Amino acid sequence: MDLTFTPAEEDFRKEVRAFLEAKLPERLAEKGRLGRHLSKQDHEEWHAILNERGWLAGNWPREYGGQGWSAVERHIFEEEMTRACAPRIVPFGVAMLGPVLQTFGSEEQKAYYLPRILNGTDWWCQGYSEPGAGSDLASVKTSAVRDGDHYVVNGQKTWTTLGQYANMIFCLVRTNTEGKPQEGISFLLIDMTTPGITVRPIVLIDGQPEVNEVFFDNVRVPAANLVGEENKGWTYAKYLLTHERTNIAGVGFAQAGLEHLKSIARLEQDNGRPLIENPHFAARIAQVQIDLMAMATTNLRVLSQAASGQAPGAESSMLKIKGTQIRQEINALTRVAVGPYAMPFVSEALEDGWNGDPIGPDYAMPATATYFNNRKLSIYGGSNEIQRTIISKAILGL
Amino acid sequence: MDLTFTPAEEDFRKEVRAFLEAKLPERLAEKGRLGRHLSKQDHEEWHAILNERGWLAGNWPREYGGQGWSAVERHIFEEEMTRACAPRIVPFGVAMLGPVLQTFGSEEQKAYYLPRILNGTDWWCQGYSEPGAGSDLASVKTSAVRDGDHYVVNGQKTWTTLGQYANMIFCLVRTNTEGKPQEGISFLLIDMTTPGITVRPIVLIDGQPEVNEVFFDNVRVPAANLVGEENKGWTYAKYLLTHERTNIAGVGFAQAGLEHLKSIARLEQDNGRPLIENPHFAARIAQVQIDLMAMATTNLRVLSQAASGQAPGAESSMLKIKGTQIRQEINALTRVAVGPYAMPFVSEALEDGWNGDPIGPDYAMPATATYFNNRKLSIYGGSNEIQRTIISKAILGL
Amino acid sequence: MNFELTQERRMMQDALRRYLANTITTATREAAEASPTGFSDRIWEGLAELGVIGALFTEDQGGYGGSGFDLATVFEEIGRAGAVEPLLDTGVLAGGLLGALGGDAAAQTLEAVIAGTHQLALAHTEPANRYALDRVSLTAEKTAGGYCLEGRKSVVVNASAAHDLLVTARTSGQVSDSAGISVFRVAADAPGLEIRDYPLSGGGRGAELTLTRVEVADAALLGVEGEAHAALVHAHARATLAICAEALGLMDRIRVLTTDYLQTRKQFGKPIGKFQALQHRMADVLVEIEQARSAVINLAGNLDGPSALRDLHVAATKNLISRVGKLVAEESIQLHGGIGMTMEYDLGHLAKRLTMVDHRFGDGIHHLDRFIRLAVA
Amino acid sequence: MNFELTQERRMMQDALRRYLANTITTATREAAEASPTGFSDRIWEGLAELGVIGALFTEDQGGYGGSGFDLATVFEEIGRAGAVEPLLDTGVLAGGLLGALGGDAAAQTLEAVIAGTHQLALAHTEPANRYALDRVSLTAEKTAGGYCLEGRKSVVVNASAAHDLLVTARTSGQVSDSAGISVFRVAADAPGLEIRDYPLSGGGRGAELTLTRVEVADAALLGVEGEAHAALVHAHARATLAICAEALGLMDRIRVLTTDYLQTRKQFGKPIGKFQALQHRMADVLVEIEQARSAVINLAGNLDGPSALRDLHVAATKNLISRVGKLVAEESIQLHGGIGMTMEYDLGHLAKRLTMVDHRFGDGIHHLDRFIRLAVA
Repeated sequence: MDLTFTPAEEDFRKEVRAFLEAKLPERLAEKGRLGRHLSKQDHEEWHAILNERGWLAGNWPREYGGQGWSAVERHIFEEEMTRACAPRIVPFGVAMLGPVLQTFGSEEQKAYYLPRILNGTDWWCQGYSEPGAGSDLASVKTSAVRDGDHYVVNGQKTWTTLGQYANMIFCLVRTNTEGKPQEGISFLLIDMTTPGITVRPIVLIDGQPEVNEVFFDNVRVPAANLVGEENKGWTYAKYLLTHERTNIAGVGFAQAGLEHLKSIARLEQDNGRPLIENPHFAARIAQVQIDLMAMATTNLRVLSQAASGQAPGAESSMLKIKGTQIRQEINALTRVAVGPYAMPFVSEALEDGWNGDPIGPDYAMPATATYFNNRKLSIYGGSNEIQRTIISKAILGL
Repeated sequence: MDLTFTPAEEDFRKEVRAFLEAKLPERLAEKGRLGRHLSKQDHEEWHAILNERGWLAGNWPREYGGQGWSAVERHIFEEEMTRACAPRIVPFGVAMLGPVLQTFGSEEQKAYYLPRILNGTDWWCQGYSEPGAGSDLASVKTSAVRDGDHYVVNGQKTWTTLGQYANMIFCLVRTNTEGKPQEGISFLLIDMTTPGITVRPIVLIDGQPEVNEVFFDNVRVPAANLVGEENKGWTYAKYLLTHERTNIAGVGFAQAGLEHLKSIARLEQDNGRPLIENPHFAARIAQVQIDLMAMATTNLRVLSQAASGQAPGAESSMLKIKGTQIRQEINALTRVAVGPYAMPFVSEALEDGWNGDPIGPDYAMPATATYFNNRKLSIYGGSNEIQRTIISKAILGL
Repeated sequence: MNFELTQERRMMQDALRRYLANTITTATREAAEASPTGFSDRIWEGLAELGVIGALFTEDQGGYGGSGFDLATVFEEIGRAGAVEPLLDTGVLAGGLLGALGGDAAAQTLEAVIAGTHQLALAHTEPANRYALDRVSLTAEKTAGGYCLEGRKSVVVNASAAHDLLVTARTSGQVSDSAGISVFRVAADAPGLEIRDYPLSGGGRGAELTLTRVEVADAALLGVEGEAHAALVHAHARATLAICAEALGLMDRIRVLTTDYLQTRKQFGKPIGKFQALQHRMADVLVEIEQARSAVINLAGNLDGPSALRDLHVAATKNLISRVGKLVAEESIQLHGGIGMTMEYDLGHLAKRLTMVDHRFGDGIHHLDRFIRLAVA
Repeated sequence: MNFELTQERRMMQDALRRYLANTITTATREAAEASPTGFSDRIWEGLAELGVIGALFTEDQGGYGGSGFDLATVFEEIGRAGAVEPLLDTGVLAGGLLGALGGDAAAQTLEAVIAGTHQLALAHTEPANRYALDRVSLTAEKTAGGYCLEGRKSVVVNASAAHDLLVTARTSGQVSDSAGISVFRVAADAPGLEIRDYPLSGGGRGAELTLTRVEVADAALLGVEGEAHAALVHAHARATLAICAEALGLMDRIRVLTTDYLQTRKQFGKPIGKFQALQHRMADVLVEIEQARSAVINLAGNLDGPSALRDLHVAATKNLISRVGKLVAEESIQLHGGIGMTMEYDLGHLAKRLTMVDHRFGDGIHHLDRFIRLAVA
């Protein structure tokens, strides 16, 4: 048993920290600190900086332009990124599609698409969920019918995050309606500029059009854009979901959020004393901090298992649940901390180009929006109810 | 809307209070205050006092020796009883069997058994649960086979509270194994002195043999002891369960328990100050008190509906859940309040005839035993899980 | 003991429920939110015509209600409908304070308020006083024939629409003294008064006020100089009941939406309400909503009783509503899944509005502290 | 970073788990509880022979372990088995304090402790000091050639079996000063020492001690007069780790019993583990047990580090174990139903023992207060 990192890992941490100090534009870090929204250009700028250093996709194998990072190195990198308030790497190309193509894609697909992910030519989005399907991903209805060298796609996807920025979408489509629902699904890469595609933003309760509906009306997709085999898409989708669930605990986000909350609670006044001295507020901070200290260690334990080749099973579901509970509690406490200033709702104040003075303290403005936005944490990526079912099936086998 | 009682109800309250001041033996009240166990004789003594006043079964119709109390009068009576730390009325004869006999029993059964309940000749216990059945009451296996003028009973009952004191037991038995499980159940009255009956105490985690197993080995029961019709017992059982659920919220117990807890928390010292001044302990008291204030009103609302003839449906399940949550939280806080003195476990100290000094303060001795004993609150009388299912079926209809 | 509404109140309840159900749609709400005042003039007029505003005032004040159960009845319906009109600010909070302190001079204004032609707002919150009623920094200095006000007020709800603002100010004492607080009536267009307004989460508009040497006449002082604290506490007790009843209405509407959703939405081949884990969670939510209903009744029944009992129930009810409101908002979104997070579906608006209840008149922790001081320590 | 046990510790873990699983039955436990000491001499000897007691002490003290992960490994197994033997009191708490303060004079006693022939108990708790380590009322007055002790101690675990008691006493200062606390070694048969012993919930025995003019020699003072507080805090940190690891073992055993029960027990025609509401609750319990495991690792890894970090983790881990322990005990009883409340089934004993963990070395609220002082305020 040893709770410390190896000297090599500590060196790596220093290297990452030095890089972030040197290369992370202060403008982007400030946006992170203040909870402002990042524009498409912000993301692209930061991706390019990381890519220059070879760290945009550090977890990819070296042959594809990555660094072949271990789970622990990835954890350290993510921890330092959050600590520095750096923009998170947009996951759709790097973290989701990349590993699928590397494992199941054709040589042509790998050679064409992987460099375009790294150099920013393509912005990918995800076409998994459909209206009325929710957590039941296998109930895909969007159809792809083979017509010569093309598939003709019809149907609708939803909850497509940042779809408004994307030029490419990877989709689960139904290529066979017989047999088990899982057995007729294929994995298709689709150019968003193809005629017949419409993107409609969905405004969420934080006021942001973060997600979208994507409609397909007789969209012709080259058959060469099929990944792997027809009707085997469910296998690739599950593989992708496993990869999506690295950093599932969100330890870094929680730690940064907790520090931010404490700094707010030191500034806010409650009956003439700092709010953090209110014993009931302090108690809630303490409980979530104690939970986070334990969860951070659970996260390292799972990473360490992964490093020694054991596939995480129910553990990553446990991390998903506890991680989202902790982050949502921190978000709720942050909303409570800002008091009456949680009420003003000026969503443009979180955008570029807004020059007004903040309403109340600058930390207050995003508190409510962040609280509402992060209700998604326990819904997406396999809702916490799905995770509980996974855990109980794994343990009870019933 | 009017949250006050009518003048007549207030007069009734005064009458009850005066009666309790005059007639409740101090010895019994002290046992109640200190959480000591009541002996069979204690119960019988108190029943006799109440019966003399006609208040042992105040909710029974006058024709059977009751007072025909309204739901509100019953509530006031129970509130005053708990406030005075009077022993609770043992429910098996008065509250459970009585109403069943009055509604479904033969004239002979009513004439014979009802007076014996009131005058203490019979001590009844309940033969509902069976091993392995839990909340699934309809899965009764104990069989009763007709043999001439008798039924021959074989099988086993369990969780029979205070069965060690009883001379009579009312049982659900299986008289038909075909059709739906509910349709082959009968309701039988059995003399515990009949040959073939064995009672075995079960020691619970508080160290007390409060419940028992009752074994039936070819026990011959006169056919005249069948209540109502053969195979209709499920109807009577459900009727009884409805009656069992009056005072399901336990508001009086909770109020008395909360006052007791607060008095302990004023005496216990925490870093040289009364424990009640510890903000975290005070917060937990406050939350449960706030919840109790609301629950007491919910209870009155349901009583008031009952008084105007509406049958309580999901509401009494809600009261069961919230009522047990509140009482269990009060019990848990009481255990926490007594600190290290929660650890001594001298169960004979709660019995008659124990003359030793208390270990620690006298209020400390029963705290842990009561906490453990009252874990039963959320298990028996239809577990809280069963209540949640009842509520959701009522509301969702699924 | 009687938990039935009087016939008058039941008629008001029915009429109001029907009116709001027929009038408020997603489109009218969005239009209201886009308007300069943040609410619908048409609905405001409708409420006045129905007599809803009058029901918030006593007969002395020109109304025909004003008791705890009047407020509870009206605001439960406001909540159920997700209405954003400023009944609470104009009618209960500022209107109630004006009725209590204003004397005869206020009669004309109250008449206009009840008729629906006059809007009010109470400016008490300041950047650093959070939810405290006894902390006031904004100063009013006596001048010849009047007072000069100087200071800031924050998140003043309905300031954008108000014809008059009631401004709490310190005329003597230290920042945290309950003595020395006075209330002044300041016209919205008074020189030196700067109003920076903005929309609020869950509907309505608020504003930051900067008062730079705002001169008012002696007649602007409401009640006795320095003695407004008790009236302020009473007005906040009434406003707390109103917002708690509104929260109850919101919860009840959310309950209906969520049970409907559980019954109709299918996943894995059956209605999701068939999944026992969701059934039991919904059951827990229902239990807590009943608790909330009882808490509102408790406060309504004690609102006009002895102030110690009133304050106890203010703290108890607002604390309970805080906890249950959070549970209901969060669980209903979770049980809906993604759709619960969109603004295209009513739940989003209702859940936001319910969540914001925690940020007015003291949050759960604030009232926990108060309850401990009043009933535990 | 490495979360594997060393080979030595894994061997100890295996051997201890096997030994306890083969030795402890309901019958042996009941016999132990009925015995005058409250534990089994045979199992105590067995533990000594296995080297388990030695694993709790450092090489300096004659053992071959004593680090955080040694304690965590041993006590998780003690918990898993539901063992009631006083390893914690003799080995960690009093033994650890004797090892830290006793110097060379203690070597012989420690040897006997490790050999399993000598029992100890720490008498620190008093009727009014609850969980505070700096509050001591019992006095020790200097006499010619020794000290005279006068006062009371309460709930002294293992006093019934102890050959020696380590008694904390005030030699100077006020009742709540951390300076002025001394530790004396007092023989169980010392004149003036009255021991009233009784069984404890969840196993073991405790006692009330009355010291009436108990005379001890100068050599009975352990360490420097008045300076025992730091060692007392350190010994309690080690004991807290031990009891938290024991709680983890108890939870893990309860987890196995409960999942078995859910798989085998049938109701309404199917295993109750098929009911989704129970599945999801069990999943939540499992999540929290993983949290408890991590909390124990955190404390074990920081036990011998800087005292500020150690104390932070003592508070964090004990608070978390308090909350999770209550959840696990209550949920496991609830998921079992009636059978979970009987003493005929192991769960009853395990759940009681787990619950009593909250009453030693500070409960959840005590450590919440400490954590706030150390890390939040």
